[in-house]
Amino acid sequence: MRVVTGVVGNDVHVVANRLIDISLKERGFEVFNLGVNTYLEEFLDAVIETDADILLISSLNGEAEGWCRDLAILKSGYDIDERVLFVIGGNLTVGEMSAEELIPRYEAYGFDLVFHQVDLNEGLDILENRMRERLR
Amino acid sequence: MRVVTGVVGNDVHVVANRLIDISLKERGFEVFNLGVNTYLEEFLDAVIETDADILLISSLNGEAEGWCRDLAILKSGYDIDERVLFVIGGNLTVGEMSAEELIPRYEAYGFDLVFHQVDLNEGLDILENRMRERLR
Amino acid sequence: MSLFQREREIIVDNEFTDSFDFEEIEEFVSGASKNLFISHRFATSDKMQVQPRGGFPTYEKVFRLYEEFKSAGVDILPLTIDSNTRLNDYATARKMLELSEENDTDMLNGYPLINHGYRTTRKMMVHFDTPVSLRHGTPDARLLVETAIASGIFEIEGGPITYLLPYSKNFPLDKAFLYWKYVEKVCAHYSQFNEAINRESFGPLSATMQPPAIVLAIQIIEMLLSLEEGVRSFSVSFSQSGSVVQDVVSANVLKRLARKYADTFGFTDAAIHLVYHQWMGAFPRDKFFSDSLITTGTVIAAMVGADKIITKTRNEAYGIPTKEANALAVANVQYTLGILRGLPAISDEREEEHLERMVDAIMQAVLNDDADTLWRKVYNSIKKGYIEIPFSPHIINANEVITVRDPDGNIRIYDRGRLPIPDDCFEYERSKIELPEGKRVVEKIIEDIGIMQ
Amino acid sequence: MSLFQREREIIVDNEFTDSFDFEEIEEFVSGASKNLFISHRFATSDKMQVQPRGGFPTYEKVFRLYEEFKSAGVDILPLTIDSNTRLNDYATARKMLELSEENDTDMLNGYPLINHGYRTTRKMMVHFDTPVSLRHGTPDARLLVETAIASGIFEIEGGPITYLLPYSKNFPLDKAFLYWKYVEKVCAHYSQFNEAINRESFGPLSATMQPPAIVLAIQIIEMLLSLEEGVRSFSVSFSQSGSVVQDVVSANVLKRLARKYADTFGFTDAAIHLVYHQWMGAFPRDKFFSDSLITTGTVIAAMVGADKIITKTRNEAYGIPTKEANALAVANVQYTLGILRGLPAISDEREEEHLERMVDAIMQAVLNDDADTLWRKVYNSIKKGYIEIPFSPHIINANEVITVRDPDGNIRIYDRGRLPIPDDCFEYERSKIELPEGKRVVEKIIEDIGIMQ
Ligand code: B12
Ligand code: B12
Repeated sequence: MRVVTGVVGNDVHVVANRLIDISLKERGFEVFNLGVNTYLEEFLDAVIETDADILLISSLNGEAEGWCRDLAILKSGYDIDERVLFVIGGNLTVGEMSAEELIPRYEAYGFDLVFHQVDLNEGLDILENRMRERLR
Repeated sequence: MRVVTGVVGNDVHVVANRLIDISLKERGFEVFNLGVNTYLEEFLDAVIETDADILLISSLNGEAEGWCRDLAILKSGYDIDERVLFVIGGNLTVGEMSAEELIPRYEAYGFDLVFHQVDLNEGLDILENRMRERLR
Repeated sequence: MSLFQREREIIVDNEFTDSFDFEEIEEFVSGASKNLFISHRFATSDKMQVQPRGGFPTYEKVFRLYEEFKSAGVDILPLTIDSNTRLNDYATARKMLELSEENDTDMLNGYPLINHGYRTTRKMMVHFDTPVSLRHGTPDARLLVETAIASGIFEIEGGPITYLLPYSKNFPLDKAFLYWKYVEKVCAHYSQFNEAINRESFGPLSATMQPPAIVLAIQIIEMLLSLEEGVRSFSVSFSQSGSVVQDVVSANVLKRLARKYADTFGFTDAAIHLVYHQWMGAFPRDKFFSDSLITTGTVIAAMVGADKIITKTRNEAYGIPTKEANALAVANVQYTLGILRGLPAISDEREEEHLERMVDAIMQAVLNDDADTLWRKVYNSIKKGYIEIPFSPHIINANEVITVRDPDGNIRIYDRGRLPIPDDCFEYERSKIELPEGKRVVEKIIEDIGIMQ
Repeated sequence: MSLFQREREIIVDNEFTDSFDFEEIEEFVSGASKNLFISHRFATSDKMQVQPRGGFPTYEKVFRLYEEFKSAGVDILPLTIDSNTRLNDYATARKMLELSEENDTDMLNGYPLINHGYRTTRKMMVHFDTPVSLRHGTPDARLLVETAIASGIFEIEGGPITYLLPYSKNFPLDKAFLYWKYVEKVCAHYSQFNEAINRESFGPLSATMQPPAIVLAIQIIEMLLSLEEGVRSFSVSFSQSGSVVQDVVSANVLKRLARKYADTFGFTDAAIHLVYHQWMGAFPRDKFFSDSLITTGTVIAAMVGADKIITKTRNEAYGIPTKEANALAVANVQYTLGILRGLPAISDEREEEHLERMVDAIMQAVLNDDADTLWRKVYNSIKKGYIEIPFSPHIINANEVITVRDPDGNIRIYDRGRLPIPDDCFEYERSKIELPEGKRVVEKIIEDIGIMQ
C-alpha cells in the first residue's frame, strides 16, 4: 500500500510528521513524505505520480480549513481514482471546536477519515482497519 | 468601649483571635478575650460581667451555625442591654455558601453585624463606623 | 490476662461499640493483605506516596470519596474523623450520623468511626485494598485506634504533643501522654502479626510561623516515645515553611537527627520515613492561586525527598473540599511528580549545622530533666517552656517565643522565650531578621502569616 | 545619504505602508517614555519580568488583550504577528484584516503590523506605557522591525538561525543572515537616541529534544552577530528542558559563556539578559495538568535566575488561547513568583564543565572556519552540519544528530552527527543513556517527546 503524507499549508510543525513517517513504515506502508509546508496541489500531484492508495494530510497550526475547503473543486480537476482514501488529522481548527462540529465539515470537503486531536496510533489503527475492510 | 471576644464552640483556630485582640486594642477598645473553645453561655456571662458594649464572636471551622442558632432563646434568658452590639465573623459555614444567603440567617439568629470571609480590618472598620453613628 | 489487656477490655467495652473480638481481629491483621500496610508500601516503592485528607459522615459518601481518589491515582487514602468523635462524644456523633443518613446532608465534618464500628468499616478497607491513614486530632484516641486497626487502617497519625497543643485549649497534658502510650502499645502489639503498623507525627503543629528547631525537636520526641513502646515504623513530618531553603534544611536535618536519636536509643531496627505537608497556613481565596501554591508545594516536596506528601485543595480558603476538588488535587500532584525530573540534591551546610545545634540543645535540655521517664521529662519541659508552640491555643503553652520571617522567607526566632538554644544560635537567628525602620513586630507577623495570600 | 539609509528608504517605501517620516520617528524614540524600554526595566528592576505571547488581527482586540494582561499584573506585553505578514504577504494580511474587522471574527493568527501602520499602533503603545516585545518568526523582518520601532516596540525577538531553521522549510539561509544584519543595524541605530533597543534570541528552537550544547552555541552566535552591528542590550534564552538540573546547568553556563564571548569580542559594554521559556513542547490535554506544568516551569525559572519568563497557557494543547486564559497564566505566574522565597543557588560543576567544553568546541569549529565574516562562518558551519537543530523542517538542516533522555530526564546526544564536540564529551553523553533491553531508539524518542503529556 502506498501512502502520500505531509503537512498542509504554511505549517511547519514537523514533529508529528516525522513520527507518522516512522509509524506508517513500521506498519508496512510504502511512504512518500512531502514534509511540512505542502500545498494541496502538490499532494494531489504526488498521489497521481505515485499511484497512492491513501493521502494522509496533517495540520497542526490551525490553518487546515483555509487550505482544505477547496479540496472537492481541486479533486474534480484531477483524474483521481475513486478508491484513494483521503485522511486528515492533527489540530484542525484555530482555537477550540468540538469534534462533533468539526468532522462533518471536513467530510463535506471530501475527506473520508477525519482525526481531530486524536493520537497518531489510534488514528492509524482505525485507518488500517478501514483498509482491511475494503480488501474483504 | 468594652468588647468581649473569642472563638465559639469546639473551634481551636486561634490565629485570627490573636490578631483581633491586637487590632481591637490598637483601635482603643478595652478587650476581654475569652480565647478559643468558648461557648455561647460563657460569652453572655462575660458581656454582663464586664458590662460590654460589643460581643464579637469568631468562628472558623464551620461549626458556627450549630452553636449560634439558639442565640435568641439564650439572650432572652439573660438581662442583656438592648444596646449591646452582636457581631460575628470568620468562616461561617461548612463547605461553601454565598454571603447573600448566609447573612440573613445569622441576622435572624440575633446578630447585628455578620462578616463571612471578610478581612479582619475591613470588618473592624465597619464596626467602628457603626459605633460612631450610634454615638451621634 | 495482662494488666494492659485488661485495660483494653475496659476501653472497648462501650455502649457505642459492638463487642470487640480480639482474637478475630488478630487473625484478621495476621492475614491482612500487604497492600493495606503503608509500612510495606514504603519498603517496596521509591515513589513519593500521595495522600489527601478527607472524610464524610456516611459509609456511602466515604466509599464514593475513595472511588474518586482512586481514579485520580491516589497512593494512600485518608480517613478523617469528625470532631464529636475526636472529643469522645459518641452520643452526639450517633445522632448527627442518623440525621446525615436520613437527610442526605453532612451533619458531621468527618467519619464517626466508633459508631460505624470496625465490622462495617473493614469491608470498605478490604474492598479498596489500599493503605489508609487515620487523621483525627484526638487526645484520648484509645478506642479510636483499637477500632481503626480492627478495621484495617494501619497508619495512625498524631501524638501526645502534636495532637494536643495545636488542637486543644485545656485537655490535661499528662493524660494525653498516658493515652498516647496506650496507642503506641496497641500499634506495637499488632505490628507483631504482619507488616508493621505505621505511626506518624503531625509536624505542621499550629501551621503558623513554626520555627524548625521546635518542629524537629517535637518530631524526634514523639518518635522516641513511640519507639519506646515497641513501634518500629514511624513517619516524622513537617509542613512547607514558605522558604525553599528552610524546607530543604529541615528535611536534611530531620532525616539525620531522627536516625541518630533512634539509633542512640537503641532502635536501630526502626524504619523512619519523611512526610511533607503542602502549605498548611492561610490559603489564597483565588482557586487558581491555590492550585499554584499546591503545585509549588509538590515541587518542594520532591526537592526535599519526602517519602509521602499530604495534599491540600483549591477549596482550602473556603471550606471542607468536595470530593471532586479533593481528587483534582491528587491528580495534579501526581502529574507534577510525574513530570519532575533531574532534581538537584540541595543542601546548605551552614544552616543545617545551625539548625542541628538548636535541635540538639533542646533535646539535651529535655533529656537532662530529672524525671525518670521520657514522657515525664517532656511533660516537665513543656511546663517549663523549654518546648512551646507559637499560636497554640493550649493554656499550658508558654506563648513566649516570637518568630518572624527574614528577607528570604525563612522563619527566624525573634524572641526565644525559654527555649534552651545556644546564645550564638539565637544571635545568628536575630542577625538574619530585618525589620524596616518604624515597622512594629506585630505588623511584620501579620504580614508573614499572610504570605501565601 | 548613506548606503544603509538608502536601503532603508527602499524598504519602507511599500504600497502597504503609509509614508515613513524617519525624522519624526527619531524624535519620537528620543523623547519616548523610559517605561517603553525593556532594557531600562532590566536595568532598574530585580524582579523576574513576566511576559505572555499573544496577538489578534484588530487594534481593538489587541487593546482589550492588553487591558486583560495589565489587570493580571503583566510586566512585558507581547505583540505576536500573523503568518501572512511573517511571509511578507501584506496583501493577504490586508484582506484578512478587513474581513476580521467586518465580521468580528479572527481571520488572522496575529496582528498585521504593516497594515495597521506605525502611526496607529504607536497610540496603543504610548497608551499602555509598558515595554512590548515583538514576536514574529519572520526571515525577512526588515520592514516589520522598522514599523515596530516606529510604533514604540523596543524589543525585537528572533535571529537568522533561530527564526529560520525551526520556522521554515526552504527560505535561503544567506538571505536570512543579510536581512537580519539589517535588523540589527536598525536596532543599533535607534539605540543611540534613548535607552537601548533590546534584541532577544529564540532559544527554544524546534522545542523538541534540543541538546543544550546546540542551543547555547546558537544563542552565543546570534548574540555576537547582533553585538557586531552595534546592539548593546541582548537577551539569550532557552526553554524548559524537562530536567531541572539540566536547566540550571544550561543557565549557569549560558550566563558565563555569553559574557565571556561578548567580552572576548570586545563588547564589554553590552548588557546581557537571560530569558526562560516555560515548556515549549507538547502539552497535556488536561487543563489542570497544564496549569501544573506552567507552575513547575515558573519554579524552575526562579531557580535558574532568569531575568524574564515567557509564559504558556492552559489552552496550549488546543489552540490559540483566549485573552482570559492567557491572562490567567500571567496572574498565576506572578502569584507563584510572589510566594517563592529562599530559593537555593544550585550548580552541578561536573555537568557545567562538560557542557561548557561542548559549547566551546562548537564555537571554536565555527570561528575557525575560513570565511572572512562571522555570518559566513556560521553559514558554512550550518551547511557542514557543525550546527544543526533536531526536528528542524528546513532542507539545509543536517538532520543527523539524535538525542534521547537519560533516566534523570536530561537530553543527551545519542548520535552526534557532524557536531564538533570532543570525543570524551560524546562518550560521557552516551554513558548516561540507558536504553532498556529490546527498546528501539525511536520508541524512546517518541516517549521522550511526550514526557509532559
Ligand atoms: C512544538 C510546537 C511548535 C514548534 C514547532 C517546531 C517544528 N518545526 O516542528 C515551534 C516553536 C517552532 C512552533 C511554532 C508555531 N506554532 Co506551534 N506548537 C508546538 C506545540 C507546543 C507542540 C507540537 C508538537 O510537536 N507536538 C508533538 C507531536 C508529536 O504531536 P502533535 O503535533 O500535537 O500531533 C499529534 C496529533 O495531532 C496527531 N496527528 C498529527 N497529524 C496527524 C494525522 C493523522 C491522520 C492522525 C490520525 C493524527 C495526527 O499525532 C500526534 C501525536 O499524537 C503545539 C501545542 C501542543 N500540541 O502542545 C503548538 C501549536 C501546534 N502551535 C501553534 C501555533 C499557532 C504556532 C505558531 C503560528 C506561533 C504562534 N502564533 O504561537 C508558530 C508558527 C508555525 C507555523 N508557521 O506553522 C498552535 C496552533 C493553534 C491552533 N491549532 O489553533 C499550537 C496548538 C499552540 C497553541 N495553543 O497556540 N510551534
Ligand atoms: C491553620 C489552620 C488550622 C490549624 C489551626 C491552628 C490553630 N490552633 O490556630 C490546624 C492545623 C490545627 C487546624 C485544624 C483544623 N482545621 Co483548620 N485551618 C487552618 C487554615 C489553613 C488557616 C487558618 C488561619 O490561621 N488563617 C489565618 C487567619 C489570620 O485568618 P482566618 O482564620 O482565616 O481569619 C480571617 C478572617 O476569617 C477574619 N475573621 C476571623 N474572625 C473574624 C471576626 C470578625 C468580626 C471579622 C470582621 C473577621 C474575622 O479575620 C482573619 C484575617 O482576615 C484554614 C484554611 C484557610 N483559611 O486557609 C483551615 C480551616 C479553617 N480549618 C478547617 C478545619 C475543618 C479544621 C479541622 C476540623 C480539621 C479538618 N477536618 O481538616 C481541624 C480542627 C480544628 C477545630 N477543632 O476547630 C476548615 C474549616 C471548614 C469550614 N469552615 O467549612 C478550613 C477552612 C480548611 C478547610 N478548607 O477545610 N486548622
